[in-house]
Amino acid sequence: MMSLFRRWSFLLLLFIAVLSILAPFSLSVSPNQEVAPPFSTPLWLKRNLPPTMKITLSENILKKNIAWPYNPPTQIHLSGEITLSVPSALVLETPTQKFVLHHLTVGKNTFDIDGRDLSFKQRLNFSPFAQIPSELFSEKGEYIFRVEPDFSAPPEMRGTITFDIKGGRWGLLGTDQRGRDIFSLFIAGIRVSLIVGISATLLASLLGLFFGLISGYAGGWTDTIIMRGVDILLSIPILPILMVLAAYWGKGLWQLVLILSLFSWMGTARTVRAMTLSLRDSSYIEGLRGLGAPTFYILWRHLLPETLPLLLANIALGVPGAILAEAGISFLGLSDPRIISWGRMLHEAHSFGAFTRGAWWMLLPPGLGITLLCLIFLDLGKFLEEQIDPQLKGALKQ
Amino acid sequence: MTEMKSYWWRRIAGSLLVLFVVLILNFFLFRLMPGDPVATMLDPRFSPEAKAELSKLYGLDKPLSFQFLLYLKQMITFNFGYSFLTGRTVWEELATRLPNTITLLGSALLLSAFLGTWLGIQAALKRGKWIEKIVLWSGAVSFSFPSFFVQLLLLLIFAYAIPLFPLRGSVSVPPPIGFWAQLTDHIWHLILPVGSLVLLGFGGWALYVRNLMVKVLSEDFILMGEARGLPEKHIVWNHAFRTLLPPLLTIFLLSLPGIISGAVITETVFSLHGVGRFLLEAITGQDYPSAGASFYLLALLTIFCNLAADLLYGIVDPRVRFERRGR
Amino acid sequence: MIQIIDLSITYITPSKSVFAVNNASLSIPKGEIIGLVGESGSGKSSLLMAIPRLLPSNTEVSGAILLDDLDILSLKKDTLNTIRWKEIALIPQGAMNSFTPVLTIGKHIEEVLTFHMELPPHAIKQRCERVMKEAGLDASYLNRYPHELSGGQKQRAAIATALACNPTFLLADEPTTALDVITQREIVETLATLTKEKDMGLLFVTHDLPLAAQICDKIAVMHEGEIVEKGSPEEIVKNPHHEHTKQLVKALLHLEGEEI
Amino acid sequence: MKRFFILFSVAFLLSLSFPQEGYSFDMSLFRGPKIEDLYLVIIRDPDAQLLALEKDEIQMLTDIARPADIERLSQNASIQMSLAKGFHGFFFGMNLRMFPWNRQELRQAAWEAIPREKIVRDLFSGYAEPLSTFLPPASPYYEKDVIHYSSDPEKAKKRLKDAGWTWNNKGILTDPEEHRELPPMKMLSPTAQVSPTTAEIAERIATSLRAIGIPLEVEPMDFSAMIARLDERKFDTYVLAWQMTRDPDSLFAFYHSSMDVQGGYNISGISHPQLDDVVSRLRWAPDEEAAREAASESQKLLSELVPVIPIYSRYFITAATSSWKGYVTTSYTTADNIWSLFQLEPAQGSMKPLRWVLLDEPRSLNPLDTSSAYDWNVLAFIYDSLLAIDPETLTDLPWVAESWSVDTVKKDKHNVTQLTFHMKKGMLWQDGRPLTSSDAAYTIEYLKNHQLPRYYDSVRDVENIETPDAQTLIVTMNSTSYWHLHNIGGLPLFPRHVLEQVKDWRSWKPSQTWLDKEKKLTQLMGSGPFIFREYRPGEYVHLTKNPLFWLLNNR
Repeated sequence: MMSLFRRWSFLLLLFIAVLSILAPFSLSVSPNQEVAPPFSTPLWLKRNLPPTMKITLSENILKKNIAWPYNPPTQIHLSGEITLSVPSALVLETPTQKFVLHHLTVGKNTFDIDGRDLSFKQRLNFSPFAQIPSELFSEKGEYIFRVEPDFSAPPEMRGTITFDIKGGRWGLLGTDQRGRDIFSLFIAGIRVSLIVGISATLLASLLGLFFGLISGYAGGWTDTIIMRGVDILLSIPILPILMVLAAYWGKGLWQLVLILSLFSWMGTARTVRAMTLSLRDSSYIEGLRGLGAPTFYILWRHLLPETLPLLLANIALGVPGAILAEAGISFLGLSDPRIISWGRMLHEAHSFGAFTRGAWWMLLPPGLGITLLCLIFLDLGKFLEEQIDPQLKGALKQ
Repeated sequence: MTEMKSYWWRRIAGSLLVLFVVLILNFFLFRLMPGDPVATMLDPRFSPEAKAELSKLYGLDKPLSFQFLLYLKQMITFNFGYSFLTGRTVWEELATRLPNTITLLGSALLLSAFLGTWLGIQAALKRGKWIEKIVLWSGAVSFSFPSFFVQLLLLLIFAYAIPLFPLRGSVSVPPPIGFWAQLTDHIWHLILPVGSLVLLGFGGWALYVRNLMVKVLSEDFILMGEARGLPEKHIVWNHAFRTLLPPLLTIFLLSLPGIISGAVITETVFSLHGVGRFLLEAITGQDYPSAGASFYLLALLTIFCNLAADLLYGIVDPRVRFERRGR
Repeated sequence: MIQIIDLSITYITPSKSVFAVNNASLSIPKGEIIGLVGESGSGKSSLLMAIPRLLPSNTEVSGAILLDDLDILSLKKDTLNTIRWKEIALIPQGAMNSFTPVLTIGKHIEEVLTFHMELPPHAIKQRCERVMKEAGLDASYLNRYPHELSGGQKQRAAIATALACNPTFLLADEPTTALDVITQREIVETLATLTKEKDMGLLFVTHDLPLAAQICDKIAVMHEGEIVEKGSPEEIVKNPHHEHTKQLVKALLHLEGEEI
Repeated sequence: MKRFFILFSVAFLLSLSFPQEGYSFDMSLFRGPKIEDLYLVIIRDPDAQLLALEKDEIQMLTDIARPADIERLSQNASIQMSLAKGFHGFFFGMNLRMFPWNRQELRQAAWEAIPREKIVRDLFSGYAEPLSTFLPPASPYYEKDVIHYSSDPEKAKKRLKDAGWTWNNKGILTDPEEHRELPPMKMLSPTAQVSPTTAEIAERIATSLRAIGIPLEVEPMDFSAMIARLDERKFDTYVLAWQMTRDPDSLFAFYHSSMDVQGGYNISGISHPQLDDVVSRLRWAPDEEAAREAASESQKLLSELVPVIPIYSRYFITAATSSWKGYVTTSYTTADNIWSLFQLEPAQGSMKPLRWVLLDEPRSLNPLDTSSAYDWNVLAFIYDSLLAIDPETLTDLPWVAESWSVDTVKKDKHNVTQLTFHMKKGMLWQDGRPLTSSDAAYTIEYLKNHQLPRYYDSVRDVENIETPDAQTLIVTMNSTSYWHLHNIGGLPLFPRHVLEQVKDWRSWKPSQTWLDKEKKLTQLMGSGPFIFREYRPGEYVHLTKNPLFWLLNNR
């Protein structure tokens, strides 16, 4: 067993499991919380994007200078609740141009304008497809944001105007289409993929073991019935069953595990049955039966330990299948949107256009995460297989 | 030879039983699913009476038992009635799609099986060399990469960034004239989809064949082959591979039905007109006749493959044939 | 004549290396049956397997094995292949599944004939039937599969295959161990008579001294990788020198009760 | 969702509008179509569509939904984008038949709690319009001054407090009269796989309503399962999108109490006598003024009763490569309309086939049976109708009918609407045979007698049809309604000599049966600008210019 602990896959699995257990406490930001504008890029991506800024004008400060050495921001938002003594305009002066953002009337004004509103684009007579932030902040240099009276008299103003300039940069892996932090989603995703992968395969293997042993040992009618049952289950495609069961049982995590295990035990059952058949006729089992040992005793004390190593290898190799099945199911939209799993993240990134947006930092982490988890279990499976059958030791052993 | 025949009759009877149970399950499967297909034709211009008239057309208002008998007749006579979604007969829908899916999945399966087998054998022969490393790693990778992730990446790189292959469909528009021009154009279109499926599939084969081959090569009769002064290539192919053939063929046949699910994703990403996509749409769209027909065909394919695998195993491996006769 | 001069064989495993044979020397003249006797693990099978260079790859072999004037150990692969089965044929242990399960016995014999002798197809067919008859099997067994034959029949088929290219030397590695006593006797007798008739040299490896004593012209005794004694059967049984041979002979006497 | 989003600009051609004096859109400028070959290339995957457009493998990509694609294409110099307001409306519906949604102030508060502007900004990055009315702004009957509920959770809470609602310690609302706590409720929504955006919006609406004390959870389910639950009225709330037409009479179908039946569209179950009266007046309005007045009144009443909460109306966005010139765009239709097709020609070089996208497989190419948008993308180029729609003002344009009149006549004691159409002389079908009033009459009779579901509601009220001469068609209805003109004027006209050969309209396969083998003409033949040539499943639909099209040599 010792050599197991030195294996890279085991250590990595341990690390990931610990990470997913610590996740809820250690993460500063909860996965479901909206933290930044959607599709913001990660901080380390050197696209020279500006930091998020908030510029406010109030009673005595009617003018603010902004030094702007950056590329254009991704989002701007203008909001305020003010009362004015004189009609004036909210103006943004760029090094070369001057834009009137909003006309303010005498008395009370409340407004909430976003760079993406079509009406705002039309008011500044840009094309409906223009990106306002890059039109306004197109050059680097000195910008002035101020309330400019229509006529000469300086206005008195009560209340505040806030000008949010969002840099569109956030955290380690940016944000998804709902502005949630992808990194915390990624960490939270481990839990589901692990739980689904391991528990589905465990359940399937137990079912397979149970049916395999019984049909192998009992033989005769029970054997044919179970084997025909296996044939029937194998010839029904999983897809519609999942939809019917998902529609009936609802879409929780454990329903998914149950459905997955219900449809992957047949393989194990067949291998266990084959093994039991060959062991059943071996001399020492024959001898035990001769001594009058009850069937249960024979199964439990003798046949089970024989099949165990094979089972372990089977489990380890089954987990990747379950993880990929979960990713496939969420790709078809059958999984519960509230459960954060890598499969779900990959699907949402794909359907909200991450590929066309070139947002590889949204696609690679879950995709590679799934692959890594599968590789780990494959390696463990191979290790266990080699324990059972040393010849298989390939050149991989370092 | 009588025991042989009785064995086969029992096997065929078993399969027919399985088919019948599958038919019943399929029938109730869709009636169980909540929802009513006509309801999905949501259109303000459809008055309630119009909708009622439609469901009468599709025979949905008849009692369940009548629908079941109708269903059985349709399945056995292979005319599957009208698809709710398209109004055309289901057979027509399948007929236009089956060739695409068969060429896609058929060639992908054959290529990955051959490539995988050849690589598996080389890996077993040259233990410890780089080729074994490749096979072990490619086997692992092909088990763990989510398929649409890989396929979209391939599409982006080899069809968009480097315009080597076409972006979509199985024929360019407007289509070239002349049989050979169309054939090469069709093959040119299928290189990327089939290539991606092979990339995802050959690893599994290579790993499986390598493990089998390692076992066979350690057998005594291989040593005896060398003792008989036979050339190495002859031993590998006529003795080692020949013993490997039966399990390989069975796995090949048993994996046939399983690859249908791969079609759904590949056909979406590469915009191919196939059964996979049609299947998914029929399910989500409550299109009973089309979905029922597709599953009936899939069940038939699975049962046929199981039977064929049994038959072939007997032919290819004399031991099994002898064993059956004895029992 | 096959001459083995100071042959030593070591098995190298990742943990340690094992000395199976320690500079043994033995010669097998044409027309004689040489017995090699020793308990299991004494290195006798390794010695036998070393002659046609069939030892596994993790072995180191030193010394020389001469076939008349050719040193087999230094031969190139393809010349070795011309010698194998043409000059030196191997009869495996009964327990080994020495035939490819998916090919008929006939196919095995035809294969060897096509590779080693240029014979027209009908001559090959004739020759197959002849060697089967010589080995005491009916020709109809040619199109039977290995698993359809009993242990004894499989051994006779092995002999037939060995005779196919009428080799000059036969190496029999405990050919009768897994068989019952009666079939054992028949197989041994067939082997002995065929060797004499065809004036072949036979190396007969066994742990069964009495059996060797009956058919062998000379016997060598191996113990823990070394040949401790050589001589005619009578010398070995009458005055065994080495301690180990004495015990073997004592076991023999006890069995039969009186002096030979 | 794609299934029932009828592609606005093409279906537009068939639905009608109220006539206005004079035609601002000058039809006489158009000669064409200029192109010889039109390929509608079938691509379903959004990524594949985008890449094909950027590589100029297709020249037109319609109905772009994802903001990521819109932003990327708009920065591409060689691509021209066009945007048009549509008749799409996305609604949050409630079950008014039971507590708590039978309380009007709760519905009004819910309207204020839902952050419509934020949803439009985040999910559509501005390419949709927060809806605060029951008819989309593009509709000619759009009424501006209705009660406006600005998105402000505090205002919603204040409205509830003023009405006497209280919150328990867990923050759940309890109603003033019976002091009952709001039960945990579900919101039915399609799954994320079918429509990711709708699932996102459902989540956001649920969170915003939970914030003001309404315990609501999203229950994503398979689309048809959801529709079944709505039909059986077994739901608390739901989200659903509708594709309406330029005629406001759909308000009758949505909000009249008689429509609260199995399969009917009054899903929320509003039944209010005053509302019933005003929407019936709209449905049976004898003329344009009555229709306009009833439409405004019903919109005002609806904004007070709030049977459903309008959320947003999606814009239709199309992208076209600049390798062709002659695109026609207006505020109501994007570049992929029939008028563009008349003028389009390659920007430089000789004529070559034009390739437009088809977002999904044409279902059956059987005009009598299908109601799928993808079929009508193709069929709209093949068939003509009596009236066309002015893309600038949505008014009626003369097409097959040169002129027409709408009169109210007495028919055994009660008033009925009578429509008279004067058809152009010398009109020809694509196989060269003359198009006369008997074709139009036979078409209407055929649709009525066979009760084809798609046309049933348009032809149900036809009383009798007369054809005094080859160019005049008089259709008398059995009731007075202003919308009869649009229902009849928008019907596609089928050649009589083809309809007579159709045995069973359901299994009719016009695209696969020859009408005239030498001329390579199938039974899928009309009088429109393009002739159907070939449909290669999964790949493309190929059409060629109709040399006999009357607009070619527009006199």
